[in-house]
Amino acid sequence: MTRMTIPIGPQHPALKEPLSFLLTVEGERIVESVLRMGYVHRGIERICQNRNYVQNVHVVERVCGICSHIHTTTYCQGVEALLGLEVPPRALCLRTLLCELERIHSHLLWMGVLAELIGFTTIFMYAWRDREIVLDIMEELSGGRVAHAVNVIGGVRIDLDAEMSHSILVRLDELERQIETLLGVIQHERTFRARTRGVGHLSAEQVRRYCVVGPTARASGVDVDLRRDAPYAAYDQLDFRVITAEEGDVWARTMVRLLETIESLHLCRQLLAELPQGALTVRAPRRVPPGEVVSRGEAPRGELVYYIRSDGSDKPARVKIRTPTLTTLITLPDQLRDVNTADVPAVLAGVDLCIACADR
Amino acid sequence: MNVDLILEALRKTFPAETIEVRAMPVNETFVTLPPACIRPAAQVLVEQLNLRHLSAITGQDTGSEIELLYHFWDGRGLTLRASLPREEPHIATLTDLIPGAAFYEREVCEMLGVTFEGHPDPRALLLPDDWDGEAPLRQQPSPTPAAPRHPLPLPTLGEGGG
Amino acid sequence: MTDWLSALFALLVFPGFGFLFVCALAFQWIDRKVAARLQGRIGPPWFQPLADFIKLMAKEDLLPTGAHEWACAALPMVSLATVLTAALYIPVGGWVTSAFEGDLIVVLFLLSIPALAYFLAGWLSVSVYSVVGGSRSLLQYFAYEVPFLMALSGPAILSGSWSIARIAAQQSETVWMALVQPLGFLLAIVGLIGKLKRSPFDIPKAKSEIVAGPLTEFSGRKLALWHLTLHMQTVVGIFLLVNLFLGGPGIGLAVPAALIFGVKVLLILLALSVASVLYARLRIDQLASLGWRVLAPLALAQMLTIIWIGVG
Amino acid sequence: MTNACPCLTATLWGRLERDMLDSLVRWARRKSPWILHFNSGGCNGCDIEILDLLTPRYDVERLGILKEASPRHADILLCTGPVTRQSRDRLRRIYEQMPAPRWVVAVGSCSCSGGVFRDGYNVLGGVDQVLPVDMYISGCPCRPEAMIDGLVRLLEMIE
Repeated sequence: MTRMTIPIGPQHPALKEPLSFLLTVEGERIVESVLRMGYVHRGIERICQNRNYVQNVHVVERVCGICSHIHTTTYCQGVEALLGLEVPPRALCLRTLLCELERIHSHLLWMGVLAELIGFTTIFMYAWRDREIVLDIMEELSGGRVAHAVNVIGGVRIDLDAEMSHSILVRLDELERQIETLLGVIQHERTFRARTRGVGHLSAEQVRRYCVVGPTARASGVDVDLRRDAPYAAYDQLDFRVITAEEGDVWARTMVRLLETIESLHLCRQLLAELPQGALTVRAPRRVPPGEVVSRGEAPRGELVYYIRSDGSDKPARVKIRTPTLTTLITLPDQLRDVNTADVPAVLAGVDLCIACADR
Repeated sequence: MNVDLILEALRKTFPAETIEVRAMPVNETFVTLPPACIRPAAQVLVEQLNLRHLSAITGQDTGSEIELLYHFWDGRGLTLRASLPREEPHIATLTDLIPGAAFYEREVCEMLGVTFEGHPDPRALLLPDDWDGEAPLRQQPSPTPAAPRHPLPLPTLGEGGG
Repeated sequence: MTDWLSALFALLVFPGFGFLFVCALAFQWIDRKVAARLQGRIGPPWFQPLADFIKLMAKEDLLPTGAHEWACAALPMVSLATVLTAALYIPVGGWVTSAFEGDLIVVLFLLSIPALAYFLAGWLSVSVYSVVGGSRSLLQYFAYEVPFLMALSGPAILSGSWSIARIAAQQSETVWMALVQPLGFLLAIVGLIGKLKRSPFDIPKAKSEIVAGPLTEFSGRKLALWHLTLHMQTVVGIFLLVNLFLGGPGIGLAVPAALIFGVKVLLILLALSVASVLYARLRIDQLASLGWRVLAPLALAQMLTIIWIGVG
Repeated sequence: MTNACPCLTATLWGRLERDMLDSLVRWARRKSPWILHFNSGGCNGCDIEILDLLTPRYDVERLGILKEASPRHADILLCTGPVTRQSRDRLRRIYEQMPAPRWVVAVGSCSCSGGVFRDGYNVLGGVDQVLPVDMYISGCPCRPEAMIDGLVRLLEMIE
């Protein structure tokens, strides 16, 4: 059979961000795929070395527009550890609240993108319509829909009162109803199942070999979640389930992510019910004593790692960012082998790529 | 993860080497090893202790040497540290033990000019195809100035704006 | 002279180009509006398809180097012409322009030419996505065409005539074919969705997979003509289905036949819009297996039953 | 004399016709802007807001805006993010593939000027370093309302 090379990207409707795949196909079956990234490489790690610690909060927020808050959380956490700061409990809870709202927003966004890519525009519209509820809440809390600028070193910048917390709870109930409807539709829609079952399969062994993290790993039966395994912020006081599935295909990832949004809703409710009183920030000095720290957080896409080294000045000597997408990108050539070209968008969407994160 | 168990295993594997151990904030242990020991140490971690999750490889230029940090994770963090000379740094690859290390190593390679011996695919990961400057994370006044403003002749205006 | 004039009128105004053009734009708007409303959106204003068409007509016409220039220019014209010709044999609300015994076969033949032209357009415009889209459109053609043809031959066999006008007229006296052959009607609608490459069978032009399929490299006037062809095909296809399955023109009521026809047409259009919103796009192998494992056997069973009843 | 009159009428008629056709085409262009989106190095924030334009709350289809997949079908190129060295050539190629008349809109602060990334070693600056930009929409990230406002103003400029 004749071989043909199909380029996917850098500009391609299946990719919201530039990434390039060269697929070698036989008929409609893929035999080889070559990945080229770096189209959104902005050199953030170097930029961070030229700014001071406070300015860097805003730089790392712009590593990724979808999971901006977890980036600042993990970064601030690291700097706070270097400074030996004790962050007030109320600030930790508000940070966690935003983390969970962001997870809901990110997962719903992903659901919509996947649905659009497999040609199910209606689910895309509904998922994104429901996502607006979360965006509204986040906007009311912080003033920003996508970039929130909530974290500062030593605490948070935002606060909420009883009235707002009540109005958030009401909307969360509405959101839960919507998500459950969505879940029902997806579980019963045969065409959706036909397009996602058995597509983009990753075994638990592959997940371990490639050090894959987050919902992609959990959908393959690897039970990892930093929120439970190494509680940061306020997660040690919260009660939640870690969702896993066994199948390891796009279908399992869909279920894991949607059930996770519901779990996140419960977390938000717990946080709002038990929000401690107290200060929002502690004063942080501009200069950071020499030292190094590895800070980890569970982004919507999985484990996020920051390594920060200070040389005693007001600028970090090194900020290393390892984002979860980098680990999933490495599995793509494996996932794409022997796949039908029509399933490429489902595979690409299934692992929830965030190229801006991966390229930095 | 039991840190003492790991240290014991490492000391047993490298009886002649000095192994420096430091506890760091946020559940992290830093272990400094000679560069030649990194690969055998990773082998011990992966094969004997089933510690297979490599979170990241950080490379940094401290001014006097290139430091590589291998961040492992299994409920607690374990970081292996090795220092390489600034001139022609090289170290053995881990890709055959931990396939997930492939991208991390490629990134360190292009950002700091470290050669990973035995890496199956040492292409650039993030830098552009036409990159002709220094490795960008090496300490130097400025890593190849970003191309000058207005680097290209602008396309003719006129079709737009109707 | 009057013959000549009326022929020209039939070609250019009704039921020829002018009428079909207006219908194509209107149907496109209804389709987009219904889909938008079902998705919780507002949807485009009524003049949207017209604005799109005029804008595309006035845009620069580019083709990639290496593409067959004249073939790419001729293909949309040819397919538009075949659709227009087919339209002449389909009665609109009892208005028969031209009819002869066997025109159903001619119409079905004419309606399959655009599918071929679509494939060629993809093949000749050299882009990888176009070529993949073209070969997919051919595969899709084989998947839906057989059940579609068998489903449409049902009414013809039952009424003993291969003239669309006569099949329609006969239903005025007896009963709607859709009631006699609900299965055939359903198969015909599914086949029509496949033929029109509408969602969920929009496999040859799947946006997220192969950009815009065979039309990826077309722009300006050619693209406008392609879009027009596809939308006119929708109109003609729906008209055909109404004539074959949803009864004839005269039912002896006070309401004019054209109005009744319009209502029936809208019903089918709505069904198509709703179907496009309700499902995810299938893969080409899934469509092929649906076509050959489900649709074709069903259509065959239905046809054999009709023949058996008809003979017995 | 007998010749001049019809000639004059024909010229007048011709001009009238051309004007009408012209305004018709301009009307159509204003009512049917199809957009193509390219991220040349942005953080995703503006990109998801662009996608958000299509969804029920903002629904730009009511303004006739469709998001197209192929550069050959598009009228307006929406650029997000600063231009990185790797994506520069691709951005130019996409622009060249678009048939005239075409417009470029820089969405978001990065795309206007390079934003927080402007001193990065791999960043060339805003989109105007590579393409002629017709409309700048600032914001980090740009709000959907701002994008709609910017697009509508661009469409008024087409007039």
